[in-house]
Amino acid sequence: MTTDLETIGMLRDSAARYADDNYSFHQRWAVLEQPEGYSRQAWSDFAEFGFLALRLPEDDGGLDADAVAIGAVMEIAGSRLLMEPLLASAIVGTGLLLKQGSAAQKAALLPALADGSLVLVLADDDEAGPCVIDGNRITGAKLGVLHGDIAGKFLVSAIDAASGAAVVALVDADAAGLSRHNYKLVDGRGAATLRLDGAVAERLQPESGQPAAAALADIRDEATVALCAETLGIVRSLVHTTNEYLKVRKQFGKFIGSNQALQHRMVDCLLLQEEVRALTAAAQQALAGPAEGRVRIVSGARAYIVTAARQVANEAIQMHGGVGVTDEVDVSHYFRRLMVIAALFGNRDAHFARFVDAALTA
Amino acid sequence: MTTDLETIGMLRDSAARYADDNYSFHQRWAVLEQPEGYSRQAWSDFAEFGFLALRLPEDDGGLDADAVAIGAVMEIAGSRLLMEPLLASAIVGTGLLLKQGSAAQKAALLPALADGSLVLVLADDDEAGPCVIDGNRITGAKLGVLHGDIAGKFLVSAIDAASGAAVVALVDADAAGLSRHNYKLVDGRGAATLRLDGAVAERLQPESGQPAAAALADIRDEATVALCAETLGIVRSLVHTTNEYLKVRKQFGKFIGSNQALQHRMVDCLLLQEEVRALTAAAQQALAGPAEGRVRIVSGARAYIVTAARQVANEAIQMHGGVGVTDEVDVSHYFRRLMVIAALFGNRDAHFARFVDAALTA
Amino acid sequence: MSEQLRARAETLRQEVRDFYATVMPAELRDKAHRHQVLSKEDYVGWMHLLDKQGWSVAHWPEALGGKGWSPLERFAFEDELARLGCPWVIPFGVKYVGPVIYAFGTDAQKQRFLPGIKTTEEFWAQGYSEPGAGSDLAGLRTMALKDGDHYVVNGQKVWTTYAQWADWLFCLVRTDRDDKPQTGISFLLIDMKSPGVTVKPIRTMDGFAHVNEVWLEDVKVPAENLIGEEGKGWTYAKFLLKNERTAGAIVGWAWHVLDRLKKHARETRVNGVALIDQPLMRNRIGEYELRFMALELAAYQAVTAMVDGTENGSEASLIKLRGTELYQEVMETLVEALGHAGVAFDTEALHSAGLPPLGPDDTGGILKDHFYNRAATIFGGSSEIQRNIVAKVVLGL
Amino acid sequence: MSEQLRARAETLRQEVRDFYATVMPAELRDKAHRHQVLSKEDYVGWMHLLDKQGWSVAHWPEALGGKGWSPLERFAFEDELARLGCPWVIPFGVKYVGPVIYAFGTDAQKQRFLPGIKTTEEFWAQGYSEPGAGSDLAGLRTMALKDGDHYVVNGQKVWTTYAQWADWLFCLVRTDRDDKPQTGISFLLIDMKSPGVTVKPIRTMDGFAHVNEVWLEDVKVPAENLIGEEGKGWTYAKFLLKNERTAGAIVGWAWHVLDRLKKHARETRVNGVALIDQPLMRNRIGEYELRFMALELAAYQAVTAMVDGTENGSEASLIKLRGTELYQEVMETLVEALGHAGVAFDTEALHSAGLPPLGPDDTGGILKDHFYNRAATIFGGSSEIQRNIVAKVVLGL
Repeated sequence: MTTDLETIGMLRDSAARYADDNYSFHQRWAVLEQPEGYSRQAWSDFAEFGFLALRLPEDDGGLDADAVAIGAVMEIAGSRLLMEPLLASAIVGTGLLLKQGSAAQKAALLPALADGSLVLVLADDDEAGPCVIDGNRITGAKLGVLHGDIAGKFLVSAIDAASGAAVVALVDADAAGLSRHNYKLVDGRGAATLRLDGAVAERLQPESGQPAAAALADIRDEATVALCAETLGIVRSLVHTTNEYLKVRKQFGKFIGSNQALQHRMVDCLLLQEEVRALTAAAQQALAGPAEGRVRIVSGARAYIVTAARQVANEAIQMHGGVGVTDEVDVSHYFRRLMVIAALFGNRDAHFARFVDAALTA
Repeated sequence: MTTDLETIGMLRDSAARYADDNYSFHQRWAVLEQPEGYSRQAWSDFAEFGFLALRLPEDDGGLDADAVAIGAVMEIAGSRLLMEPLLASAIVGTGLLLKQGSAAQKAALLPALADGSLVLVLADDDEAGPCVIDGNRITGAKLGVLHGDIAGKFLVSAIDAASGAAVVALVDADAAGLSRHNYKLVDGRGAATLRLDGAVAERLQPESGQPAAAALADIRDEATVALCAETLGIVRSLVHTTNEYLKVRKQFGKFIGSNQALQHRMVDCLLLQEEVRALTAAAQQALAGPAEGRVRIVSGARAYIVTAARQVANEAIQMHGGVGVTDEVDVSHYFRRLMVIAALFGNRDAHFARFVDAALTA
Repeated sequence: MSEQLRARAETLRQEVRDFYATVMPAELRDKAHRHQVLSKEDYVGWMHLLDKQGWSVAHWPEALGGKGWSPLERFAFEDELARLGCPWVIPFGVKYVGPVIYAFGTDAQKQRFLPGIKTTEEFWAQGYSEPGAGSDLAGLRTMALKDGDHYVVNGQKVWTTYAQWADWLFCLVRTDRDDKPQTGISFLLIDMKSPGVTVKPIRTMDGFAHVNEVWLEDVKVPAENLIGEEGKGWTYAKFLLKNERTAGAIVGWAWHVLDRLKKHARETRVNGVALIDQPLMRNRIGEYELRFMALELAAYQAVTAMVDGTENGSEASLIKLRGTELYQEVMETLVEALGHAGVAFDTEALHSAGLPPLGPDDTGGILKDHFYNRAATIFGGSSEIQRNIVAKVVLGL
Repeated sequence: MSEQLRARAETLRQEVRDFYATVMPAELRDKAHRHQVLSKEDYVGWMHLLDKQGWSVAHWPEALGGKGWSPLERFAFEDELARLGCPWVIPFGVKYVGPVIYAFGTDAQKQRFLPGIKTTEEFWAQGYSEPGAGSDLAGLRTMALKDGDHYVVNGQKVWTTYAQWADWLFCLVRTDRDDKPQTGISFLLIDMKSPGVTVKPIRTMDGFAHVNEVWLEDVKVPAENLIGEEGKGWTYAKFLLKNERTAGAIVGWAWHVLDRLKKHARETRVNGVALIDQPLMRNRIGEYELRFMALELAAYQAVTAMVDGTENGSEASLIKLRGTELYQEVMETLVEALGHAGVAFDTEALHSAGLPPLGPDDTGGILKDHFYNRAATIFGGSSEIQRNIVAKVVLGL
């Protein structure tokens, strides 16, 4: 599964062109003001471009895209602050279904995922204790379910009441016994808390026999790498925007970019950008490569990138001055998006600890 | 035991004046080139000024100096890079003898300490395993004994073969069974490795009954605080010297101090200097105050100051450019002295860990 | 610095703690404790409360209703309030314009304005920054041209905190077109109800609009509202800045968020181990503790120098630079440690009947503080400006 | 970048490892491994060894005895040598002046000098810096005035590495008093045995004097020793800098000291626990590992851009800035972790018959490397100059 460079270029170009035409900073305001926190129009446009079928096998009309191809789209999603559930549904939800669904389950859901009529998200967090599935009834709670407010179905990670093994279960958003509390994240996207009181659930049952625990570990790493690519898009935009601002903003009679202290810090931001780029590419390769080195590179890249992006975002705001904390400039929106990214699929400390163990045990 | 401000001012002034007249950067070269690594002349001059009797009770012709008074002298020792064993003998060796010696032991040694004819240093490191004392015979090894090359006697920390309790034992430099390997430290001072093969030792036996373990803990903290004051002297000199250099050195047709990037970093050095000053004063007060808060402040100050001084020294060298790493400028000598200080009486990590435990257990 | 003064400051701290525990209304205390956003009524009530304690202008001379507090007492007072998590002492009246009026104003101006400032009967805002002149006041373009017994003011101010609530605006304006950048500036008091004054809110990351643009179009201001002399506005502005130097609140805020972080790290378990016992977090919090200790001690040293008159001019910058850096970093760590609760925007989302809470009860709204205070290194003289000043004034570079 | 090239680079790495294990004399390998200081004989022998392998000028065109190595091969070669802890490839002849001579020299100059450079029969030094012109070459004052068929050179160079060993000095001189700072500069080759050349050692912190002052007093230099045209020295100097851009050694050095640190931390127990398992040290080493990973990946990315011709000009600066920072910090940690052995100056002190050793066998002399490399962020374009250049060239500031 290696996507050819031409396809990757096409994906990047069509995403960028679409964003140029339909998702400018000001057009995005209309999206932010919607209660759902995303654009249904953009979502169905993405379906037409094939972005929602990125992960699907070619036989199902998909692209069977690799991490580099997914990263090309995620990088644009980052730089343009796209609000739609690309990561949550098209990459993670769809990806996990492909790994763990039976042929029948896939046949039932993939068409709706590809055409955008179904949003399918993973509810994976165990902060409130693990969910337990007994037969086809699931009980427990899930916090921080990304785009859980607009999902039609959930994939819920749970443990089997009898065996204690990990299970992935499909739960309808309107299933009896499911209560949901929707709320907004700081980046304007929606999320939900779920409570499951013996809600009816359907277990995913892969023909491959891959254990759910392994599939969950894989999909978490894939999500982590996709977030690296999204962050790269944000970092590149922050560096570009801020550098341009330094060339037009005047104080004390001169462009602020003529201040050597700011120049040197801007160079450091550029170095960070180049490192983020190199680490993202390495993490994408590691996903395709052998399992041994994967944890070290994926979690190392993630830990470094979260920290690097935070430094760049803080510098971008600082160099913009007061205007940097207002809604009126994109830097404040990137800042908020980075905060959310830092909280998804394992925080910095968790990834760093994982990296250190992998690196120093070798 | 609080030294009055007038006495402290007098100590500082006389130390500074002496250094101005007799210990300039170039005069110091002669000292560095001596095999002993210190100036006998300066040492006897210090005796005359009463610096060697700082710790002694007033009845013994001393000043009974507190940590602030000792710090005033140590700050000058730092800023002028005095090479003599003020810390090792006049403060630590003498101080421990005062705490743990019997009246007879003190009477026998204090006069020689005060007049400079005896150098008495503590051999305390347990890296090669603890020394064991059995009756009046001591066995073991001590690494990194500061000024051990010129000491007439050693105070050796050991454990009693029978009870396992800590003991401080007095050992003659020419005792049978003592072998010594002298070497130079990077700052030009001497040190020694000792091996004790059943060397004859005299136990210190305080009338106060204070356990040796407690006295050793106290003296280590006192040494730590004295090192903070010495470091303050070094940091102030580095900040001053470097700032002056920025005003006279030209590159690209302008004074390098006109570079904003250097200005901002120089300001950070100044902030560090002010913090080092405040922390040193607090650590001095903590020594006099109740025991509960002592560890937190003493070890916290030490950990912060070692790191701060390193940053200032690195900046000083960087801003001096190539000349900063040569023997010809004082910054390279401060840099070397700071390296040695960082290795004395517990390194940065040890003090930081001690601070964290004290601060977060409260 | 005398032992007596030191003792007075310690007593004052105890008084502030007693006030917090017994005088401050439970509702306000709770709102502050939970980092909720306060309304104008909340703030005015808070300032009234301080006035009743004799604290709102305690730093003013006794003859004017103050207590003549030393820098140490001001520091102790603000530090202690902030540590307790109290609302801030809104400075525009009592700390900024009040002292300018009593130092440079006419007797009529003193009688007219000081009582309302002391009691916060009248709410003040500060009109300094302009779109082309942030930290750089020399770029000021708002014009006030004399026309008989009044000035006609035209221009635009920006970043004006609480302009939406203000009765009065103290304002730097240019009264002479031809003068040099700094000499043509005057200090004018403008009634916000005057025709031609328009306030436009600026939405910031925290979701609120506490800062504003203030548009001034042909606003008529009586000539008697000029402070001191025409062209000396720069002098008064510098006096104001100097008067605003204790910065005790920054130390207290840093303490407060660090305390919250420790509390959260003690109460939260990850994989069965308290967060505070996990090495990465433990050493990070330890590092913050150590930096806080350095900040606090350096701040005391600085205040002592102010009391003794031995300051070198870098003290206030030191506290601001180090304090805001530490505050922002600790806040970042706290938000990160809060996990889901750290990135949920509406604080109501933290708790919903019958569903597990996203996070601890007393951290709701801390995110808004984090966003608001991302500007702490920008407003009030950015970190860059602070370093420029110290480099010039203290280091002579 | 082609797979084929990538494979060639990997093969080269293996060849270097084999060379280290089987060809390099044990004595030299041991000296390098123990961080001992090398003599001129050691270095010349080392360069001969590389020449015999065909590696000393492998980056030169094949027609001139090189192998036409790509930037990737140069990078892999230098990186691998440094990781193994080999002596550095002394660059003044083979990397610096050689390419200038073959690019801009006459046929006679090529025949005269290139063979001796390739084999290090002649030892070269670089005469760029002057007391008033470090990173700022425009301030150059050494004058070379034409007098018939020769130049008369007067001036002073400084920081001249290995001048005490050199047979030849390539030198930037001013051949015209009246020209603008950068246009009057020429590139001259000076025989160190010429009358009027005096070398004065500069003692550095490491206790050695590998850098020197070179005084030039009425030194007669044949006119045929001028490279290219008068007044174009600046162009040749820039070409030389550009040619010196792979910087693989920095990555390798960083790897090497990090490896030493890990080895020491694994083998040293403090209070019964290996240093590498103590949280502060473990996470610090982990942070270095992570920064090393970022450096290494970014360096590969940069070299790939050079091979593909898509570089933006910041690549070499990125590697130098990040590499030297990391190298110095790791070295600082290693010295600190060595305790007594870290602050003992004479390496003999580490071991004395019958006494316990101060530290591990293979770290003697590492302190001198630490001192020597404290200048790594200063020489070869200081970190400040690197940032100035990137800000201007890449960011357009």
